[in-house]
Amino acid sequence: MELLIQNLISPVVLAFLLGAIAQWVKSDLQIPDALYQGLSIYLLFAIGLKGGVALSETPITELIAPLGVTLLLGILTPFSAYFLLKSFGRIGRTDAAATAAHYGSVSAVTFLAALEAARIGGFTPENFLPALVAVLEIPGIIVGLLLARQQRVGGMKAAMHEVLTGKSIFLLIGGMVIGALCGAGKIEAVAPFFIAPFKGVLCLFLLELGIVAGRRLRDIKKAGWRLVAIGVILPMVHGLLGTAAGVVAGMNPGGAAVLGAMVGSASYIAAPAAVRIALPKASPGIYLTLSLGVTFPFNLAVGIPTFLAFAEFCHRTFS
Amino acid sequence: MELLIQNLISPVVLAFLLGAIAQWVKSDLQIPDALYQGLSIYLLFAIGLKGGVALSETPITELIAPLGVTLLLGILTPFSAYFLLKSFGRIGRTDAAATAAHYGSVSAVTFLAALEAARIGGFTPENFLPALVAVLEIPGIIVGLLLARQQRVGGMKAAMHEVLTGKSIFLLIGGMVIGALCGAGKIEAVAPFFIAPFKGVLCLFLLELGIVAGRRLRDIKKAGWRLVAIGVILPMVHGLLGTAAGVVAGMNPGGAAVLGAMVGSASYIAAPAAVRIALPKASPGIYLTLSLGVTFPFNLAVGIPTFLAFAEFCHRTFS
Amino acid sequence: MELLIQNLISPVVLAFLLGAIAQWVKSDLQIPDALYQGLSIYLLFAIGLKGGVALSETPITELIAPLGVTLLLGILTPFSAYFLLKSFGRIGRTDAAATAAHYGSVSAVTFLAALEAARIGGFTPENFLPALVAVLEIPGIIVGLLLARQQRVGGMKAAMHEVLTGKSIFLLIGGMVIGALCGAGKIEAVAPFFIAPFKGVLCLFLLELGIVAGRRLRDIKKAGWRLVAIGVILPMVHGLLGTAAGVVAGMNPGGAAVLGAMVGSASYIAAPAAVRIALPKASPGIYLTLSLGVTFPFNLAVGIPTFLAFAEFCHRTFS
Amino acid sequence: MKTVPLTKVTIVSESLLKDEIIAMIRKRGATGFTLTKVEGEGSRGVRASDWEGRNIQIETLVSSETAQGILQDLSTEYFESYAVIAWLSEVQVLRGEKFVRTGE
Amino acid sequence: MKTVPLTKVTIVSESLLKDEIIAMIRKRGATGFTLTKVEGEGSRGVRASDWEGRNIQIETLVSSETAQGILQDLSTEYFESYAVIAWLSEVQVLRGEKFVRTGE
Amino acid sequence: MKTVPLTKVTIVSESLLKDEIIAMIRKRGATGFTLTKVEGEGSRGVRASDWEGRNIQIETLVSSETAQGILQDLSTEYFESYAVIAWLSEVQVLRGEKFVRTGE
Ligand SMILES: Nc1ncnc2c1ncn2[C@@H]1O[C@H](COP(=O)(O)O)[C@@H](O)[C@H]1O
Ligand SMILES: Nc1ncnc2c1ncn2[C@@H]1O[C@H](COP(=O)(O)O)[C@@H](O)[C@H]1O
Ligand SMILES: Nc1ncnc2c1ncn2[C@@H]1O[C@H](COP(=O)(O)O)[C@@H](O)[C@H]1O
Ligand code: NA
Ligand code: NA
Ligand code: NA
Repeated sequence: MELLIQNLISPVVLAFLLGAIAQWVKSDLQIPDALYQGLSIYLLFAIGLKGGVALSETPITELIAPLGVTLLLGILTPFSAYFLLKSFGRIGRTDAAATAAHYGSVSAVTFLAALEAARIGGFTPENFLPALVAVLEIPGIIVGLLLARQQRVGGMKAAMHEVLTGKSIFLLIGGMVIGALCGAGKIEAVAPFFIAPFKGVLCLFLLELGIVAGRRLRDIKKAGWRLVAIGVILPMVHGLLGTAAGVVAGMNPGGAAVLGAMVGSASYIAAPAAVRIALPKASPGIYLTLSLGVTFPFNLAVGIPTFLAFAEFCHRTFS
Repeated sequence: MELLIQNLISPVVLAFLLGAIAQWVKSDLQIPDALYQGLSIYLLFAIGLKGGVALSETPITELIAPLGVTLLLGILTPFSAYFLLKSFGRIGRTDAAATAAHYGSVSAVTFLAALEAARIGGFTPENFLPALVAVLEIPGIIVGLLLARQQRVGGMKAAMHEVLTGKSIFLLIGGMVIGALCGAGKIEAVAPFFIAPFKGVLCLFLLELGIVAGRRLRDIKKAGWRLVAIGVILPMVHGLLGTAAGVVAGMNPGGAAVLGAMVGSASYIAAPAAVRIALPKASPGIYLTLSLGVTFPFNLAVGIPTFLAFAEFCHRTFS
Repeated sequence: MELLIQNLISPVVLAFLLGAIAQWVKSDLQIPDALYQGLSIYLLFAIGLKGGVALSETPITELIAPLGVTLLLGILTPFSAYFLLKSFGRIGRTDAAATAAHYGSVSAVTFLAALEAARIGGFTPENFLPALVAVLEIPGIIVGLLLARQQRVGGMKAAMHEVLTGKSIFLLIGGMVIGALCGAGKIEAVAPFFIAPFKGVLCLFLLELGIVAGRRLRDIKKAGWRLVAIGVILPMVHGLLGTAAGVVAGMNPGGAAVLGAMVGSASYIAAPAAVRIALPKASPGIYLTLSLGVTFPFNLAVGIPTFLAFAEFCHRTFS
Repeated sequence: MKTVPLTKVTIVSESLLKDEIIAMIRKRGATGFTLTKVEGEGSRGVRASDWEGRNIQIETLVSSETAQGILQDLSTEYFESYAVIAWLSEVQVLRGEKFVRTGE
Repeated sequence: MKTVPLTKVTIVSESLLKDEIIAMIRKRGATGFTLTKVEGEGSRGVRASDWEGRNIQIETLVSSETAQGILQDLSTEYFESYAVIAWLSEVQVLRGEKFVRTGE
Repeated sequence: MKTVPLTKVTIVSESLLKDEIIAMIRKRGATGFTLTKVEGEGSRGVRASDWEGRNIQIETLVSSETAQGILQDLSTEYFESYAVIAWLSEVQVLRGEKFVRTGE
């Protein structure tokens, strides 16, 4: 409980809340489009850089288990999401598959918030985690799209191009390669721009995300309680699973909890773009509302501290 | 005099001048709209954060007198402005009231420039000053609009919504609440983004403001010498009054001078938006030209150093 | 060779490459227009500021020789470029003159990359170099336009206004004046924004430049091998000449090599705007492709390390 | 392709009025609109605040009666005090049926 | 001045479709286009992702046959599943000859 | 509502020409204009400098004589060397009187 409140009172979480309130009181506060895109580019590239430096310093043997576990979860979670959405959620095949693609993928911002919370909580998550984000981003989307069976003609190919060359994965991997090639020494020259102000930029980004999510909140009523419940159940189930898997893979509690948050999160950048192209008949009203309007704030407020507590518990129990 | 020149030769003042020159030589230099808005959002949110942290560390008893004095001046100054504008300025009721609303409110950038000048001059203004900005912003606008008597149907309500939920006050107060809740410890994580680069961002912002003011300068001739004179008299009178009141309220010389600059300043963000909605028949050619084209540069160049000198004088005399 | 590879593996060069790759794989990565312009404004103003501070600390006697040499090269290089383009390149008078204007002027980003590479390589280039950029920027353009002989009616005048009041030179000189007036002490207040994050911002800027250059790369085939060869020969010849001249003028090896890179570079900001206005019939397909698509990447990858090595060689030989 | 003749109303105004104008055209029966950020100069050349951003241009495809209603409101509510202009043009709309609200 | 009567096709769509629509109109014979970033609301009010940016508006000057072809493709390919609308208007184009591809 | 038939001139050009074109249409009698930042591709596909920003689109409501004058100037001054296109359309303007300069 203490941990929960400590987690909530942070600039990042409060900035998100402020954005949602702005929307609620009908403030004319808006982050200009160009700035929003600039912030995203900055964040993704910066995560990549940091992760790349870490990768260049991590022995490959330490990476194998976490990478394997992440890949596995990326393939597994769309299935669990799909069946829950179809059975309990009572929505059609296409909508269920589209939404499953989102829950199979990962939200980079949830990852960042989890990392932040872990550090504030005194944990020491591994530095190679951004590499896991890159690995987790794609498989879930592919599986989700395949579950739909009837994509648009040429849609699967177009969607794959969209995902692989899309800004988000491109910048993340590009930054990672640059970070790995340059190493800590050379990256230091750009650290005052890419590393030091990072959390502040994240804070501003969450202000905007709060505004966007605030808009989505209005659609929650339309979604119905069954879907909202799924938006809470899925991150919980996937998140605890991911955390446990992380501990099993030998990660330290902080890293395992962050992996949990990643697995429990739903993409709202890469997945929507791919799904909209391959499955235009799926309703964005469902998948965007769930991922951005329900699951993201849930993870921010409740999920992350829970995974941290659970990771500590697992760690104490099993080792 | 020394102080005056020292004040003029600062990156912030010179950047403003550079912007005005750019307009004058017809340079194609322009700050893109999105960037300008981004800078404003950053500055307002950052002032709020810093102010909020300070508030959380200031005992309430220390705040009462300054807050009271500020509120009083916020209600008083639109009246003095209104009567001067009507009698000496010879303009109609609506225009006078509209302009009075601007002089009753406060310019956040003048506040920042004053703070900066005070610190460079070796003063130590109180940290809670941003809270006074928030308090001073609104009452003057309300009083000004009421002085006009005949607002548009529903105009007063719309204007109040505009002011209260407008970006500028929303970000300032939002940032303040976040700063107060998080406290110095947690805000430190975002300090490399919101605190350290602050003055540099302000410098860039003033470049743009110089461009905008440069455009207004052309309209000065149209305004006539009476109005221009008022644009100089009002900040002087209000500013000295505000400084004296600050000293009386027990603030230190630096803080009192900054309060003076705030009281002497005229809003050009919150007030114009509210006035345009509630009093569409008032001429922006008058109120914008005076507040941005005359009073702002006057305060930047002459007002602020004068208030600093006067605050020191008061301080030495009365204590 | 070692130096060459060391130079290539830097965040700045790799970011450029990443941008070009983004274009090549048809990624939808794009730096929003407003951000791109914001970055340029930041970079130019920041170079100016730093240069201005350095100027205020450099005795005038130390400046005379470098300034003279720079001016001379700015007048000489458009001629050499023009004749090579007409004879070997086999293009018309107008196109040759237009392109010569670009090679006579200077690319600010090449300058920055060279400065960066010199510092990483352990050199200590002089601090007053930004002043040389300002001096080198204009004469080449004038000479180039004069070589064309038949500008548009009023075109030369319009082009001069464009160059002199154009953003790029205006910000550079404006920043320099502010830096010189304020001096190191006062600039320190804005250093966390304008100095520390500078290299990181440059890195982001090169990402965008890579995207733009990537687009130009497609046009290279159309340009024909003769022109591409010239795009490599000119920077080499001018660059070595500039480096030697720098050594002769008494600059240290680092400074001489950076001067070489400047002289060898081709403008793609100030010159294209001026040329488009004065010589609308010249084909941008030629001058932009050469300067941005061929010469800029060539200098980044090969030119700069070569000039550094050559500067060291000259220095050891002649002193 | 079958198209439906409709009236396109184009409104250029200071951006302050954005929400009010959108509410107004909706009330008058428009089923949607497209908004562009523009700059402009006219007889007044006035912008309340640079912080508010530029002018806006709103285009809406409507029936000719709805168009008349919109012009009516613009004329009585905004024309005098604000920087607003408006014009109509005739266009052929693909699947235009969906832009005309029925039963209202 | 001599002008040529041409048809202007205006397409407003979610920005995701940008590349596809441009390829389509090119294939149908358009010699160029002008693209504006716009915002909009309609019956669906859907944007796939805010990260994708706003709606786009594409205007292209073409012959009336090409215009029909473009509407045809829009109607069969995109109209049902995506937020797309389109309309035609008649305009007089300066040196309009250059916008009609000949011999293709 | 009473409307006045006027001609809308739309000019799309590289943004470098912004000031020149605005001065030209003013001289020809336009009382105002609305400017949009756009992107575009045409036969030339040329932008002098990305630093200069995108294309611009200028729309101005004028009398038909003024429209002819503007086309004339565009045609002789810019059409050959720059990426410029222009077209006319007929529109009905609310309170259109104010857009026609009298006594000039
Ligand atoms: N003749 C015109 N043609 C096109 N747009 C115009 C014209 N006159 C005014 N405008 C637009 O309408 C806005 C308000 O005009 P005004 O009320 O005359 O100041 C201007 O900012 C322009 O965007
Ligand atoms: N009646 C209308 N007038 C103008 N633009 C419209 C209209 N209806 C829809 N639009 C535009 O078309 C887009 C898609 O509309 P829809 O498919 O109805 O959601 C909207 O986002 C608007 O930009
Ligand atoms: N067929 C067309 N339809 C609409 N806009 C066009 C067309 N052709 C050219 N344009 C616009 O005019 C600009 C210049 O065209 P051009 O001179 O053909 O390169 C382009 O960048 C486009 O914005
Ligand atoms: Na997931
Ligand atoms: Na005041
Ligand atoms: Na050169």
